Amino acid sequence: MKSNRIISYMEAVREGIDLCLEKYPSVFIIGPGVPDPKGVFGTTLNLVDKYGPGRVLDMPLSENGITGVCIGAALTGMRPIMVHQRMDFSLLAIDELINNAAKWHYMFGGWCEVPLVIRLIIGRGWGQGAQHSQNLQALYAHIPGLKVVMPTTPYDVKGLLISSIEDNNPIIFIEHRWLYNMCEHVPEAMYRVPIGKSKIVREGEDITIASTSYMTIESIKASRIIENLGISPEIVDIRTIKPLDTNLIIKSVKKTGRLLVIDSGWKSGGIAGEVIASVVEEAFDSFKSKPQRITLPDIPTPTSHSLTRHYYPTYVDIANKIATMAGMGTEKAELRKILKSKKYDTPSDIPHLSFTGPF
Amino acid sequence: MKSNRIISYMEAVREGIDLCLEKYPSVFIIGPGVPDPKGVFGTTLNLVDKYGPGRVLDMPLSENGITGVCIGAALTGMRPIMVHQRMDFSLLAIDELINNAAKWHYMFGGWCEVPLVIRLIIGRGWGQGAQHSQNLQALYAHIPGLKVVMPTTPYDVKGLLISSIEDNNPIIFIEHRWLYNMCEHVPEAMYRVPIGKSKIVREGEDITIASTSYMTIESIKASRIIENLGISPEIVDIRTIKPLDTNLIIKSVKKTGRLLVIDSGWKSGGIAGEVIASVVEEAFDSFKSKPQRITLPDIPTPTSHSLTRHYYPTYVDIANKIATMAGMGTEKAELRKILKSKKYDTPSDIPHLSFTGPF
Amino acid sequence: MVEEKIVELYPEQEIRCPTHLSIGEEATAVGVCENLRQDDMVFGYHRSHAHYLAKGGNLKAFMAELYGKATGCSRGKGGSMHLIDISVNFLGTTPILGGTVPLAVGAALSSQMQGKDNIAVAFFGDAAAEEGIIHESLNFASLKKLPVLFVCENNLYSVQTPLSARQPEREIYLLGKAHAVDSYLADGYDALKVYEIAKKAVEKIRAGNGPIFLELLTYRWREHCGPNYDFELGYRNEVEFLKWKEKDPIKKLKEEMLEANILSNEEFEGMREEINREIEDAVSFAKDSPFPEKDELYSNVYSEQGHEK
Amino acid sequence: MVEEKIVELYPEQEIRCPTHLSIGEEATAVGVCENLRQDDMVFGYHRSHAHYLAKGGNLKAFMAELYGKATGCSRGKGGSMHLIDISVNFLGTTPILGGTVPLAVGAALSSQMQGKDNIAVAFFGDAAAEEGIIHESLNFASLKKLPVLFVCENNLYSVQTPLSARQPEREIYLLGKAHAVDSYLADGYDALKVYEIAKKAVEKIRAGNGPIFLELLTYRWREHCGPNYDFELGYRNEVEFLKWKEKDPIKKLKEEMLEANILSNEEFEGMREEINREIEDAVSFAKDSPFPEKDELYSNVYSEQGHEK
Ligand SMILES: Cc1ncc(C[n+]2csc(CCOP(=O)(O)OP(=O)(O)O)c2C)c(N)n1
Ligand SMILES: Cc1ncc(C[n+]2csc(CCOP(=O)(O)OP(=O)(O)O)c2C)c(N)n1
Ligand SMILES: [Mg+2]
Ligand SMILES: [Mg+2]
Repeated sequence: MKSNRIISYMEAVREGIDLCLEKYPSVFIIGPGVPDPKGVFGTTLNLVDKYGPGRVLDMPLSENGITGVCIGAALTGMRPIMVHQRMDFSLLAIDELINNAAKWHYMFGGWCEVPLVIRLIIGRGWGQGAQHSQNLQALYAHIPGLKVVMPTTPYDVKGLLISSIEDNNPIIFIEHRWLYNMCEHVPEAMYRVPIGKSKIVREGEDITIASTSYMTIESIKASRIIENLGISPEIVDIRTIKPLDTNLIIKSVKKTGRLLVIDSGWKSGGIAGEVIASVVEEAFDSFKSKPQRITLPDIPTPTSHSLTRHYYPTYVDIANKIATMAGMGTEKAELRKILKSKKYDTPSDIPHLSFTGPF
Repeated sequence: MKSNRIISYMEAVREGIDLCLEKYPSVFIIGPGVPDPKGVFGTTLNLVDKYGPGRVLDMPLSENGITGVCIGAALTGMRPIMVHQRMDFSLLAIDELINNAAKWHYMFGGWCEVPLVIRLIIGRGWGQGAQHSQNLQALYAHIPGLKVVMPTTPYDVKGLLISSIEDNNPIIFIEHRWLYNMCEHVPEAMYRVPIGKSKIVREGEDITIASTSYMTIESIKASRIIENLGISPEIVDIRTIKPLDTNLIIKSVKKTGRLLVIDSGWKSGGIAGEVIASVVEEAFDSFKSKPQRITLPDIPTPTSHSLTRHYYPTYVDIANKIATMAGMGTEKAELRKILKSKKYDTPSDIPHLSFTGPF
Repeated sequence: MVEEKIVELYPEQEIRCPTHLSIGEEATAVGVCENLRQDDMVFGYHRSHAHYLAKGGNLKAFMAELYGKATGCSRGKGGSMHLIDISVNFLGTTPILGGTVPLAVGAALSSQMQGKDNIAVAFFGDAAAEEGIIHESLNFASLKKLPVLFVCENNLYSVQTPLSARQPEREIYLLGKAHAVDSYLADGYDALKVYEIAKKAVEKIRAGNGPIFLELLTYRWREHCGPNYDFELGYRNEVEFLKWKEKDPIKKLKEEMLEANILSNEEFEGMREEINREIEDAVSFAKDSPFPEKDELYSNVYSEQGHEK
Repeated sequence: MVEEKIVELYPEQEIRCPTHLSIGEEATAVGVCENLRQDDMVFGYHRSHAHYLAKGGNLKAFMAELYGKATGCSRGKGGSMHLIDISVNFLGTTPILGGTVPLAVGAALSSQMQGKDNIAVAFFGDAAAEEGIIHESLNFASLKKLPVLFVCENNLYSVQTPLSARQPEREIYLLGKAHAVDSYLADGYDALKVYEIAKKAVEKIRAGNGPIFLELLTYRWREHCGPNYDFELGYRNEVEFLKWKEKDPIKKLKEEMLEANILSNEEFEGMREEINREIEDAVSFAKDSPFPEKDELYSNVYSEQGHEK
């Protein structure tokens, strides 16, 4: 009985939580608005009706304190899931996450474990501005003791969420808001996608694109354009950025000789640079041309959509970069033509025209 | 009247603060223990006697709140210096630093400025353990709107501190505790060392070493050993890690063809990787061998000195790495001999035998 | 009225930023700010249109900011949640809960250090009062006896979550008391009452008696963010809203003024017309203004200025 | 006595980690922990040798931890500031001020969710009470009526900074009250008094009445960190110390017990000798134990375990 049920990323997150709440009495979920009628962009909708307010909890606006509460609960037999509607808010809790959650297992010689999942949603669009749209994954990926995953597809988000809830370490689980409406086939049962493994989402010969989260979608879009010009990119969805799995990327670069890393965060000190450094250290001799990255510029997010248009790189920028890296000469004019017609086909502050928020 | 006065790093910090308090009525300094009889490892000693408790302030243990207070004061005409005796404590204040201080100038379209210096002291040694010895510079260096400096020498620390206090942006000013007793000639007058410029501290031909803070000292020690074997390293002290100045490093790599980056922080997502990525992007064709890095392993700091011995890389590890990178064959045996005799010449938890803390 | 206009305009999808309306909560902003001098310094939060306007912020620059225009008060880089007008010492609003409260304390510290007699005001919501930073701010302000007024606008909700799901049963103003700060609870729905209590508070603070904490009870009419009503969500019911609506602070003020013969019906209508004109002007200004150029993206990351040496 | 031994041994430079002694503050630890069951859960802070021992933590593992040995309670990865003994539910100490307080609240949440009747205790200092996280912890514990006892050990100082430079004039326990938590101030220098008040508190909490906050006044004899006295620094004077020393809680307890004929002088000396023997054993054990091997550096960064599926 093979089902071909198609559901959205948002629904896949919700289903993963639902299955774990059902299976494990030790799991609970807590966050501002978790049991409310909007249910954290739909990802916790109605769970309170099924499991009650004792396991599906709202909370005071006390990010650091409640993170500590979750750590304490995790140390004493529970498996909390905590959620922030914007990744930016987790900065208020970074003390507990870095000083305690990440280190507890190590600094007490392995006596205790902190099975804790922190769901962080990256905001984007509709003028979120400097404090509501940060892509802070690099901060967490720097910290030993944390694991950091950034699932891109509905299938992966469910499988990785279940793996994360079952893991005995603190997991930073990063969801990009612009992925929420993406749909694909997702099995109804409980299944796992392993933490710490990247995935090839498109095989190709000419250039390796390693990308994170929503930028993998833009990469796929770019590859659809670029393949018209006879260039065949291989796309690796990094998925886990801590511990970083570079095996597939290195293997791919050995084949293609070119590497373009694309991350949704800032350039300096970001994930993209780390990927480049790690691959160059290992596979320096495989490169036909210098590795490159596409990221946000080192600038806080502006609010006006006239500025975000230039702030967020898109598949157009990616296609352009690929063309340059693949050393295209005259064909470039042709690419320009294709791209020119597309550059501003949707506003820069919504993922597609049918998306009406909330953001 | 050229003075050749020799003072320590600690005294140089104190003198920089003293001169600025004297010159600018808008400058004040605040932090736990600032006016106390130990004066933040000596760096604020007796300043309260000279300028009074209105400008040399102790504070409640409220890192995030007082950081916000300093931002508010900076927005309204003051130039605060805030100090944390351990960098780890700044995690409690990272919300105000990243969400507000770094962005205020940008997100209000340039109307306001935040002239604020945050002094962070990196702890090391004598069993500081996982929560009192973190090298978190990579976190701050990722954030647009912050500037991050890591002075290595007494001369630089004074000049960079004065530049930082005079700068109208929030500056993360990082001092490594193991540099405090280093002495050199430091002019008595007010002088500036520009933020955003790295410095060549040893010229050489065969390999470029780019390093930060205390690791520059270990690099210099390593080069003294390695030059006995006829290898001549060029050492660049990075000094400012945000915005990162790669000019000198790139110029040097074009000459040497080899790059070893050494940072006091963790490997993954750290400064060293960023430097490698930035240089490779620009000067890929200049490399004779793959760039490498020496950092802390991705592990929280253990406490026992029997473990820190293996945790912190030293000039011995650096010398070994240089020898390997420079492609030494048989001479390596000779290096091993030199090094072997040195590996454990001092305990791993104090900078030198005469150093008696406090840590 | 400004915000009613936003309600009208928002569906045009030209105001493209999260917009938290203060409709229903006007009395707290007006009642407090009427007591302030131009050199008094105000910080707000995500729901601060009313504070900006009550402090005398420029209406045109405000409207242009909502539209993301180069002429906006934050040059299009801020939007509805990041308002500023330094000409009237309205020093900024941000949507990180509690984030601006210590900034107001810092502004008060500046005032004290500079020997001035201007004061600072921090507006924040009932949920922000759950953030530890509020306590850190209160403790420091109390310790240093700083000239700062804390104004907690308690509208009973944080987004769709009621107070009872977030705080134990006790009044919020008691938090101020615990830090030895003079603290009061008042009806924030009555502009005159707010004015009176704020007047006393501002005078006391200005005279050097240290900080004061006001908890003002109020109510938000529209949804948490956006122009609509949201009773269909079921987290609050319309009956509750209608009870509050009946006490409409603006209507009440108008009636009181009419009764007391401070204002005639004609004058009132005249005022209404004039304000309407101003709003129309501001909207036209906003709509006609240019968007920021691409170059603007790159400016203001760092200040190029430094202290003169 | 354990700590007096540390004072004696520290100059040997074999205890190579920051060590904050509780000498003078023993009564709070003992008075509280004597009321706890083994399944009650305790979290401490940087000055928690006394809490660890009072909760029944293993003395040998403690001493070995100070020496950085593989047999230490944290296997040498923790040191004096990171003590744990899960066999007696002493769940950990850390030196980030306030950092463990919400963890105790979380442990209490577990107890409540699991339908147990064990309680959690958070020890912390007077300076930690200035961290916002304490308030966030109090608010949540109060909201959910969690079985947690907050114990603030007020020793008047944070390192060399007196309370008066950090908090306004009011008692710390009032912070608990502001969050609708039953809160009491008591002499933390009298073991019996602490025992009595803690007994009532623990009983009340265990009966499901929600959290309680105790402020216990006490005094640290030695320097903030390390084995010496520090009167020469001048931030406090010896007269102050001598006044407190006179009231020495241990001496007092001994005298009271002698008077009440609960204890004879001989029994007392016998106890002292036995304890001394235990301490000598622990020191020998620590000194004789091996250091952790290099491999230990790499283990425990991540737990390899997962929930059984
Ligand atoms: C630190 C932080 N956490 C969470 C949020 C998400 N958030 C935005 S507005 C809001 C409600 C705040 O309620 P309150 O402070 O009472 O102000 P109100 O919206 O009722 O005016 C929340 C939770 C935030 N902006 N900042
Ligand atoms: C978050 C944080 N800030 C600063 C410090 C530095 N520090 C270590 S111990 C201490 C004194 C704490 O005083 P208190 O809480 O009263 O405990 P006591 O040492 O008096 O027992 C301070 C400030 C720290 N450990 N953590
Ligand atoms: Mg509210
Ligand atoms: Mg104390």
